[in-house]
Amino acid sequence: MTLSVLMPVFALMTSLLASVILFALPEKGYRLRTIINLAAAILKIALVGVMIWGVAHGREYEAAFTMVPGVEFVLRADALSMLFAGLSALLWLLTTIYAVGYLEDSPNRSRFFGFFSLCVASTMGIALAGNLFTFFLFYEMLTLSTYPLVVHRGTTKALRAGRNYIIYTLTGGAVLLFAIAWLHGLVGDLRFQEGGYFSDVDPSLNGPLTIIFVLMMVGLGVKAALVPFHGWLPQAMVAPAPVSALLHAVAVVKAGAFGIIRVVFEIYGLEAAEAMGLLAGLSVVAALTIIYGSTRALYQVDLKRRLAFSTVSQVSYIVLGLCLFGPLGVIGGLVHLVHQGIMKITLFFCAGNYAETLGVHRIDELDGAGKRMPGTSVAFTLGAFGMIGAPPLAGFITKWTMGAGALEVGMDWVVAVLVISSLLNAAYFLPILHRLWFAEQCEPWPHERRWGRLETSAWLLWPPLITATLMVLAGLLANVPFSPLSWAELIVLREVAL
Amino acid sequence: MSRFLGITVLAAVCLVFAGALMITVWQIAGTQAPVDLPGLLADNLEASGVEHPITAVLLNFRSYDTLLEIGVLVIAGIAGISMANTASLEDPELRTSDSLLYALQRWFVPLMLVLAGYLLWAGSDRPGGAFQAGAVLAASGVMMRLGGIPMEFLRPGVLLRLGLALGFSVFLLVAVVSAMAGDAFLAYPDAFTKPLILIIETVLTFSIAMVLLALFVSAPVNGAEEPEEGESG
Amino acid sequence: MTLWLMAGLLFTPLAWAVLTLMVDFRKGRLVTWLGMAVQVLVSLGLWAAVASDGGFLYLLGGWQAPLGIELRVDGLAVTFVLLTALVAAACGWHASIYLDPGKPWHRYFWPLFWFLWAGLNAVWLGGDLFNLYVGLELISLAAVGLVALGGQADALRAAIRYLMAALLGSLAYLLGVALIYGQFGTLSLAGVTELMNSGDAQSGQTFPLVLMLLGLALKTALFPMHGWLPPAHGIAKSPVSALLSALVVKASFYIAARLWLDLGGELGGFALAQLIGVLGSLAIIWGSWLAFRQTKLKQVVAYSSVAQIGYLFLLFPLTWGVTEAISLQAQQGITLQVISHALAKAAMFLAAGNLIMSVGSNRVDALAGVSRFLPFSLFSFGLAGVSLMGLPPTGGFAAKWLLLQASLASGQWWWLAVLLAGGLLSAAYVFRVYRASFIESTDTDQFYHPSRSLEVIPMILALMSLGLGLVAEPVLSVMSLPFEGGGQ
Amino acid sequence: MTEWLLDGLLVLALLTTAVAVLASRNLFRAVVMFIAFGLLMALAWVRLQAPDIALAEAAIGAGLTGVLLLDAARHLGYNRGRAGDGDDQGGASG
Amino acid sequence: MTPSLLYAFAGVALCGIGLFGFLRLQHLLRKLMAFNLIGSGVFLVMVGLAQRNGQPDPVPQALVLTGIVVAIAATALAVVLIRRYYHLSGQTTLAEPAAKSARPKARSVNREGAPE
Repeated sequence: MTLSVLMPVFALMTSLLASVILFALPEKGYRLRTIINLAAAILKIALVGVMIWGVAHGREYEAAFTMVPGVEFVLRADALSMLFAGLSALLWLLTTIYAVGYLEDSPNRSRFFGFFSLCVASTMGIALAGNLFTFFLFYEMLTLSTYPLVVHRGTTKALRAGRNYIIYTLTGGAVLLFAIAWLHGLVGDLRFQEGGYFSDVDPSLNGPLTIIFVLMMVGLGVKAALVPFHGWLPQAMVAPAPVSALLHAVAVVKAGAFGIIRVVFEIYGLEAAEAMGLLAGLSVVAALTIIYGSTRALYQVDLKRRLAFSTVSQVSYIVLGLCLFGPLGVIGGLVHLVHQGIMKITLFFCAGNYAETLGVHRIDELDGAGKRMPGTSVAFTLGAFGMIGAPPLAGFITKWTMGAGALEVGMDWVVAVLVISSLLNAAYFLPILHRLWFAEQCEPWPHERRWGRLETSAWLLWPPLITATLMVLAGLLANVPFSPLSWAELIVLREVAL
Repeated sequence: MSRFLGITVLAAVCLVFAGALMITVWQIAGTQAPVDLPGLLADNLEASGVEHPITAVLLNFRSYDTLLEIGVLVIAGIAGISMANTASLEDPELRTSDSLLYALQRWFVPLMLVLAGYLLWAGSDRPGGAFQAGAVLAASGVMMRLGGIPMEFLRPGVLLRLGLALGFSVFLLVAVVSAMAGDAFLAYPDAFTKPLILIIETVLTFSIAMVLLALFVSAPVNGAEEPEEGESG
Repeated sequence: MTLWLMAGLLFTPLAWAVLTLMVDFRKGRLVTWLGMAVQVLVSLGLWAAVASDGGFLYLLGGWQAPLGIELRVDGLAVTFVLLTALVAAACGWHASIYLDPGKPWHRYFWPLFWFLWAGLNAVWLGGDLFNLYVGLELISLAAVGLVALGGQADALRAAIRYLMAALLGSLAYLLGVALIYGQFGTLSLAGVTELMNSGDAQSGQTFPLVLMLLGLALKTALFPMHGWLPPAHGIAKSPVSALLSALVVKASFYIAARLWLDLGGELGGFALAQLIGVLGSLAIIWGSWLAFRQTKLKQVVAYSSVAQIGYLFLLFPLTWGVTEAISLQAQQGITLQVISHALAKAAMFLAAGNLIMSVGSNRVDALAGVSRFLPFSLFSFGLAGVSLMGLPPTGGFAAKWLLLQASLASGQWWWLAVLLAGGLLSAAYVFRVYRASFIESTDTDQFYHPSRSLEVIPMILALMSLGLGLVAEPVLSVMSLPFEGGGQ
Repeated sequence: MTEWLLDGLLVLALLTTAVAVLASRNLFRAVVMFIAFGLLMALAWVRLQAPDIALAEAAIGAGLTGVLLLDAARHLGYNRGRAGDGDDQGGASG
Repeated sequence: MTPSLLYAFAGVALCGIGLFGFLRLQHLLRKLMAFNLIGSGVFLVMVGLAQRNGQPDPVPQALVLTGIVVAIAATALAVVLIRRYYHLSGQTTLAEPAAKSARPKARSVNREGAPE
């Protein structure tokens, strides 16, 4: 047992153990719970940081053992997994801080934080999974651990959302399992490998492999909320704001997107997938999802619901990026995994702040909120501009890189999609900004609460400010080593042997 | 109409079953069994310690069967007395008022006790043995009970439970002692085979009779009420 | 050493049955704790011995097979012996706290419990067809006695129904044994297999095998002969339900599986194998659906047993007429399914018992808001449910995975649909319970916390079922050649 | 030949009593028939050169089972549950 | 064809008759008797088939002895259960008091039919 074996295990265990301890804590142990939460989150960031450093310097971290005859359980840290692990470790810390403030005085906190940690542990497992089997294991664990979070409020609406969520995701899981088992039966246990396996595959296998690919995309697409499997996502926004933040920005949708990346890059191989004509179909679905999500978002009056449809649209950028089949496009897709996470979590934090502090849920109630809550509103504005793709924010980096990538491989229509989508983004975000800053408050806030000097509780205010800052930094410092963009370039350089 | 149809279908099923069974039996009857177990048994009868082959099979060659079978009896006895209530022992309704039967049983009971003894003794070299003797003993007990003789030991108490378990315990002890001596479970030491078998038979007779009698007596008049898990709420 | 272990294994349950019969419930509890410790140690020892030195044949009374009774102590058998020791000890421990010592009839729980355990061990190790019959009867009568113990009319109705089904099943099995004996002149399963494979004997008859399988399927509650199971398992005391679902139904299945693997190749046929598989699939679908429809918590769990048992019968099609490797894979999958279901279902019943105790009602609706009190038992129930759904990393998933692979490899892709649909259906009924527990209702103030040890036991079982998936490989490697005699 | 006749008659009697056990409307009668069946079985065992079983059958099968059933039949009432009522649903098949 | 085989066939017929009775009859005591008939049939098949060449075979005879004891144990247990069941519910069949659904509503109804 060397350190290189133990590191990924530790990274997984921090949140797993935290979750066990949190479940065991009595409901009233607020302070201890907060300390454990934060300690585990910081420890995890440290561990992931060490691994990122190691991976950048060519170290290998891997732990494996045989679970079932013929199938291995593999935890491995490579550049791609670090991209996702880094994102989730960082955002976990911020979301935890936020959740502590958000759930102050509400019941069932022990349960909430226990499943919350479990959820992050699953995400970490998804990031570190070294083969499809291990990936699936954590993928299903994620489904189970998010269910209690979605239904946390226990209202009829929440329960209905939870039921739909579970129906969608478990069915998707079953489809994915079917595909994985079939693939395993055809070619055996496949570890994720740079360049994939099927670059020179027997043509007779093309048929089954195509079907398996489609099945996998369906299975993963449910979580990634690809149209037409996105139905659960807007409903799931009934969950508490930190949960929505986590679901939309890090855990669930990203798990799906990340799985698609893994399958395309490291099982099929980008080249082979393109050669089999698999990516063309995927890109069409992704493009449709982008347009559809944005269009639907236009018509939502509930703030969180609008953000939810925006997620539907944004996550497909990642998928679309992959399909561009060129280094730039792929980089764009990968970096959007991080950028979208940071931007979307900012927006959800802010939406939560409005709801918690002012009781505002609907967009038309937001008039004048910018004066009442300047910090939150600045963060929201930055996030919104990022989404639209205004330079020099993070979203701009993504769209620019992807556009360049599309032109590079001659898929000009993608540029059109990007432009249309950006216009739609602007169309549904700018009115909100207008209300925030330029409209006058005409009615009293539905449920105003006061937290001392600041516009809202410090626990709630700092996380969105930090993420907004990160977002600006990710855009400005895009070329600094270890920035998301440079890391994505590293991945493409190292793994996707184009 | 549907009832008639049901009967018809059921009858057809049973006929098909019996037919298939008949054919199978017929076909098997046309073959010769490849293993000659009776011959093997005859060859080893000497070593079994008893002369009567059936007793040899029951209490030596396949004694594990018998041990478990007594276990089954004891289980039935336990389940039976778990439902029992002593009140029924005094239930006057249970006594027969038939004077003929009453007279008969005065003659019969001693005769049956003798018969039981004979069967037990005969078991080692002639037809007879613990089961038959136990059954006869139990039958005489039933007669006595119908004749209204109160048998105090049949109350669910420690005596009854001791009686139920005695034969089984002795059998089990013999089995494990032989194992402790380094041999297999249930292997009798060569020198004591016959006496051990006889002892086992005797106590078994007693216990079998006890179980059967206890089951006969356990009239279910347990008035206690207890809500079941399956039903509350 | 192994001789001592064997003697201990056979002797302890029977002796403790007698010992506990002599004393009342409280003393019986103390005696039982000691006995459970002994039995677990002996089982572990035997398991370790077989794991290191391989299986062997144990001659009872020192007589060889056709004449005497041989026990075959192979990897699979000791695995089940160990499983039984663990699950039965857990149930016994739970029962010792759960049952009310004040009820006079509860003293009879212990002897019946020990006899049941003895019967299970006899079946796992049995290599003699008639001896297996006696073992089955021992189990059935003890189980019926436990269901009926101190019960009211409904419990008795369930018990009688169970008894009738069990008796009919045993008779069908015995009739098959009679025919086998008539044909081969021997009762040793290994002997019959050898005769059949050597070709000395004239070709065997299928009907005896069908009869035995039919009887055993009835005792295992295979669809459509499952009617007796839910009432009996639903109405018994929770520790008893746990024992019945986890172990008792597995005993008859185990015999059926051994018969099939030894004789099925010669006597069985494609149609028979497929038919059994189809019945198993119907059991999965129908059982899950009925479980979903139940209003009472324990009935949900009981019907889920019907469904989970259905999976076991996929063994038959997946091992007939396929290569060794596929057959082995299927056998391993089924073995894992048996073990994980035993652990998960025991955990589920025990947890359900605790929950019922906590909320004072058996209805699923009554669980509304329970999750607010964070009862440990709800977690145990949930974890066990994950295993039943066949989600990773549980033993249920490992089993399902192996079965998926076996169906794919054998070209019998139609079982894939069943396996996947079964998982989703079980998710439906498990999530129904979760969902109920998350409902926020204001009127759930009454909540009774059962004692810690009651809550810990199902959790241990559930965690074992969960962890089984992670250690499936070592567990499977110990039963090196499942279902095949290890010691010859 | 006489042996065959004897065996044939015995088998016939066995089957007849068996049918009578199941078909008789009166429960008490059925039990009596059952006892008769047990005794015939004992004879059959003698014919099968199995005196041990014959003894056991006479004592257990006919004697004890009979008494048990008689007692139970008396308890449950003779005329309850005639042979022909209800549908064909068995305890096992439900 | 030997006399033993004749008895084996008689056993087959008994199994068929008994099975019909077991599945057909509702009254529990009758069911129990049908069970015993099947049992006798099985025992006859066991011994009759094994002794088809006319020679007595002690092994199946011993098995049948064991079987008879098991059968009486089961019968006796069943009788006790049936009697208690009758005592508590006044029923002699397994018919559910309230149709087949698992609803507990109608339970009190059958309670009132208590005997004696």
